[in-house]
Amino acid sequence: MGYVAVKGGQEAIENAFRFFRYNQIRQGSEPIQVEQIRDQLHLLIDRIMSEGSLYAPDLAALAVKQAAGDTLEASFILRAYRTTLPRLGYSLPLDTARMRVIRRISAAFQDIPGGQILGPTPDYTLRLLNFDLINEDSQTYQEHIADLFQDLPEYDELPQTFPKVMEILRRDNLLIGRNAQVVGSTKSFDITRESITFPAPRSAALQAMAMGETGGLLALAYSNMRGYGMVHPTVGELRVGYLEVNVKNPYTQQPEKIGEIEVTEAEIISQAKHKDGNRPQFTLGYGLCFGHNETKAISMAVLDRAMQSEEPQSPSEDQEFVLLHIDGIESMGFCNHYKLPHYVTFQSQLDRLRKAQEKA
Amino acid sequence: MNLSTWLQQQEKNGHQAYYTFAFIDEGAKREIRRKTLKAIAIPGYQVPFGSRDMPIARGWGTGGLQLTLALIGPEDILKVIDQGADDSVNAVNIKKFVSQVTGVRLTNQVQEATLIQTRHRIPEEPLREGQILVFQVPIPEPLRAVEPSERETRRMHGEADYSRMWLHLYENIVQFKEIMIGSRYPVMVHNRFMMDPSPIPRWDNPRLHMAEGLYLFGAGREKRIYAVPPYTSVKSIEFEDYKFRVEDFGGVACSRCGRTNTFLNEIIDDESGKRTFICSDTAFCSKL
Amino acid sequence: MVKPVLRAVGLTKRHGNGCSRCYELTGPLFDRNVCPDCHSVVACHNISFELFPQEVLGIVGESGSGKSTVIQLLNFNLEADGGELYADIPNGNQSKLFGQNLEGKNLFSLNSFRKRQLRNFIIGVVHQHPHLGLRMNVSAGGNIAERLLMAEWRHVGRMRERSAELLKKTEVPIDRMDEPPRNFSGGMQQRVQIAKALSNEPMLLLLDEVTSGLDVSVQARVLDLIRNLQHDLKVTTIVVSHDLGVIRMLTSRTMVMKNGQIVESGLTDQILEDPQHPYTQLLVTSALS
Amino acid sequence: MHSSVYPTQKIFRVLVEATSHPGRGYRLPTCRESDPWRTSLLAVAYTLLDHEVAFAFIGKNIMLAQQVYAATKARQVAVEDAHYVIVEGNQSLGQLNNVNCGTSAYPDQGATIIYALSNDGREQQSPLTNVFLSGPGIKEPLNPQLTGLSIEELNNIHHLNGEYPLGIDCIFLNGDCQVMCIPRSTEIKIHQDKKWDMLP
Repeated sequence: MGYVAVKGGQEAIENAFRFFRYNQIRQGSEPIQVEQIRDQLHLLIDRIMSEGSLYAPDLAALAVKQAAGDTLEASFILRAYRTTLPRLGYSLPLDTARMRVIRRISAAFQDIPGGQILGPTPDYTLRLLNFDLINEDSQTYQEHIADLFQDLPEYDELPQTFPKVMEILRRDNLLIGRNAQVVGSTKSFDITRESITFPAPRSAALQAMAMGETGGLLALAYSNMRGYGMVHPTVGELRVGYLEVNVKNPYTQQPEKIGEIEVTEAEIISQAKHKDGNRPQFTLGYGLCFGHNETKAISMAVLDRAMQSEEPQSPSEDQEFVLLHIDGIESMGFCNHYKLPHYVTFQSQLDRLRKAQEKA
Repeated sequence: MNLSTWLQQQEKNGHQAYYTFAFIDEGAKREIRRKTLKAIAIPGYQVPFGSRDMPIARGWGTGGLQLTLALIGPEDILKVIDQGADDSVNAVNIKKFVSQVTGVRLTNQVQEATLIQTRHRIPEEPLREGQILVFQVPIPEPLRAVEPSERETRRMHGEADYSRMWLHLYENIVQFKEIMIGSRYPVMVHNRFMMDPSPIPRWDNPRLHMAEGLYLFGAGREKRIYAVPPYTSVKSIEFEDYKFRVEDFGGVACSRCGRTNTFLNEIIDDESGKRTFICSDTAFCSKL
Repeated sequence: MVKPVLRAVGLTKRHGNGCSRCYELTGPLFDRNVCPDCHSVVACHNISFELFPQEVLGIVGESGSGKSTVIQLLNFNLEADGGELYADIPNGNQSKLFGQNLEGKNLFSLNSFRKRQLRNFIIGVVHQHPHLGLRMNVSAGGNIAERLLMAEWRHVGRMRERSAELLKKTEVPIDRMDEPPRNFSGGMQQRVQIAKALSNEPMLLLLDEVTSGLDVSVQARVLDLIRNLQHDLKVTTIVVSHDLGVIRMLTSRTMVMKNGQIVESGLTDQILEDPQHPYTQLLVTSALS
Repeated sequence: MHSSVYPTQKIFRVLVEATSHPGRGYRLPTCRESDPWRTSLLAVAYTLLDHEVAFAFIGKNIMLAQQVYAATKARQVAVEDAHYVIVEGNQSLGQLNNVNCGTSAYPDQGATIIYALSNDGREQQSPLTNVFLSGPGIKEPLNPQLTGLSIEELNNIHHLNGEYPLGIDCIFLNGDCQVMCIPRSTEIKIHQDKKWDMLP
């Protein structure tokens, strides 16, 4: 009976969701706790917070649980929640030179002032499946910790801050000046308040990328690195650590610390620029995102540099192309909307095709 | 706030109290409202706005939904349709959400509604003064089909340079002897801006012209709002010798209500393979 | 006295940030158009001329002399940094331009919408590279139709008639009207471009190095075609070329440009017979040898 | 739920109707008869302005500008930088000459002008019968239905909106708690009769 086709029906919708929930729990394993997700899958949480553009580890963990681990869904849920929160004010600019660093490396120099700090990373291990992790319990966790802190060697206290590698280049006049690279206005643009317009100021581009989907950024940045582009990056400095967030107290006008966020910052050095008869200088690509996500920060830095090309040749150098296609939540939504009924528009197309066939 | 306090509050207040009236925070509503007034003031022109993230996916009507939420008040009576139907999946979902965050009354009747959100159709019954029809728009830029760059299409609108779209129609005719655009058939609004009427069938285009109600269009993913005020000239583009034409159903009648003057959906019977037709506007179809 | 169709006063275009000394440190005297102080490029400076009805004016000079910049300014493709432009638009065309009176109005001061209208209704351009003037994937007839559509033609049948008529005039086989120019030879592409430029009966035709990209044998045919069209249609035209042969064949009056400035102007024959400026003399002798 | 939620929504809907039907007068819901002029201006300002936008003030009553700031936290700036320009009375006295009319790519950046028409008896008290409005939202050309308007100012608006879609959009508030809008799409025709011959 034809009429059923247009009726989606309240009941069917509700049952579809019940089925989804059921799939998550039907095998009968122990329910996963939000705290466990937050602590043990912290890199996932970092990614969700960055793409969901809300720094809230607990809520991100809840979103991951609710979305059954689908990263796009989880950041989507987090972002939708963000819409309900009022904008109370703006923080003061954060100075990443004052980051409490847990990891910082430079690929440009063997030795850098303050030294290379490897910090937490699986970078230098073999990616073999570790079957020991199958049978872990809180007991084994305790043993791991005891193990780690046994026989600690003598170590130097880490300094509070580290000098920035890029500053060394800048001091020697090897790096293009700060202002020379600012495209458009110096007032920072807020893409959550205003729709991006082109040419977009660099602040808008950096924000869009900070909210961008890691995979999407990586794909575009990779296209540039691989040959559809000219960036050829060197990682000047990559740092991971904690930054104090301050707001201006409206009464005393003094900065007031409201908390700390973990961020990853990448600064890449790219080929020399030679303009208006001045001496050639290196150019800089910049990336910064919430949490510990090095792939994202580096991809972002490469794209930041690529988009400053004066005559875009490849997709990754075209600001519109990059900025309008990296948002995971937007692109995922649009991709999936094709599942919605299109009976009416398809009927229209049928009508055109039949008419054209008659005339052919 | 940490999670346990959040959970406690959630329990204490019941689910919905977490959200303000109409979900979006007041600052965001204010911005959407400012842009909506600009859209009405420049008919057919796409006003950029800071589109917010909604609990439904981008591309599923977030633009329409944001407009609805910025417009709606407790006294409104809301109708939501998708493909003309009040109870299709997406319409039900949106209706449920809006009523959850506003408590407004819902209706299937065009006459009764003060605010109607729609995807892909204009109701068969004409709107009257004071009624607002909100469209969900996937691609607000009519020129996107002929030009991918937003900077370039902005320039084209600024200079009213629409020759590329006309050329597209001309090439259709050279190739197919017909204009091949099915839905989303471009219109000129107030003789100045070319506008995408959202993916409505051509059948609905004439009802944009000099209508009594207000039409608002929201594109959430593309972050644009535009409008056709009441009593505004809206013309489907056409050549003198190749006229704009609505869909032709060859005089068949709706198998349910028997009308021959409505937009019909084609249904293929799974047993006999026979085609039957029924009204896409289900509320109108049920009305005797 | 005949009124000029077009009057350009002090056209100036500079690329780069510019400084106060750009204009005094560049030009033929210094044999450069790059400012030594700020490295800006002075593409053209202080170009003034008048163009009379049905006249064909030549602009000659080597690449970098600024002659193409002048064309781009006249076609509103570039924004002028200085100078004014006035046109005497016949009444028939006036009404197409929303009835506005442009007499005594500097056309550079119009908004982009008005400039676009002027470009659509009264100017025709033929570029050196066919891909700048043609859509290679749209049919030849469609390319001509595009110009007509810009000028608000809205009848497919009549546009096709007009396209056929123009293609015939420019010696393009009419049975190839629905084929895209990417299938055509360079000479034929250029002829389609000329047909396109002429389609809306422009008041002013701009020819920018139209034969430079063609083989010598093809060049001659295209030049012949242009000369015949000039004879038949009597369109006021500006011909830009680095080739004195082209200038000699097509134009009656000529301006010689070097380093962004005019160094000499006058009747074409006179300039070719008796060049005054050393640079023109050099051009003429090297063309002869 | 905040008590401010409903009034702004209601005022906004009236503004939507008024912009959709230029020239018609509508009653503002929260306007107080005892103090119509100030309450309606503040209500409309509170509905549209906040710390994300800037406004300019043309008039003598500096207190009023301060009240707008206090209610909305919108920054007060020069006329040319303003998203909203508040005009005290029915005359901008040439101060709108540099108002932002938008660009051809973004005409929506053109400012909104809010006129707080006072009711101090000096102003003309019946609708202007020699001014005709037409355009989108207007079925048949009509006279603006609000009292207290100035014909010079309408002429001024007509000139500012000469290059549609560039231009400004106007909201008029009067002492009878009425609101009327004239967006830039509205064509203003003034039939000159003897009475107005002396105007510039």
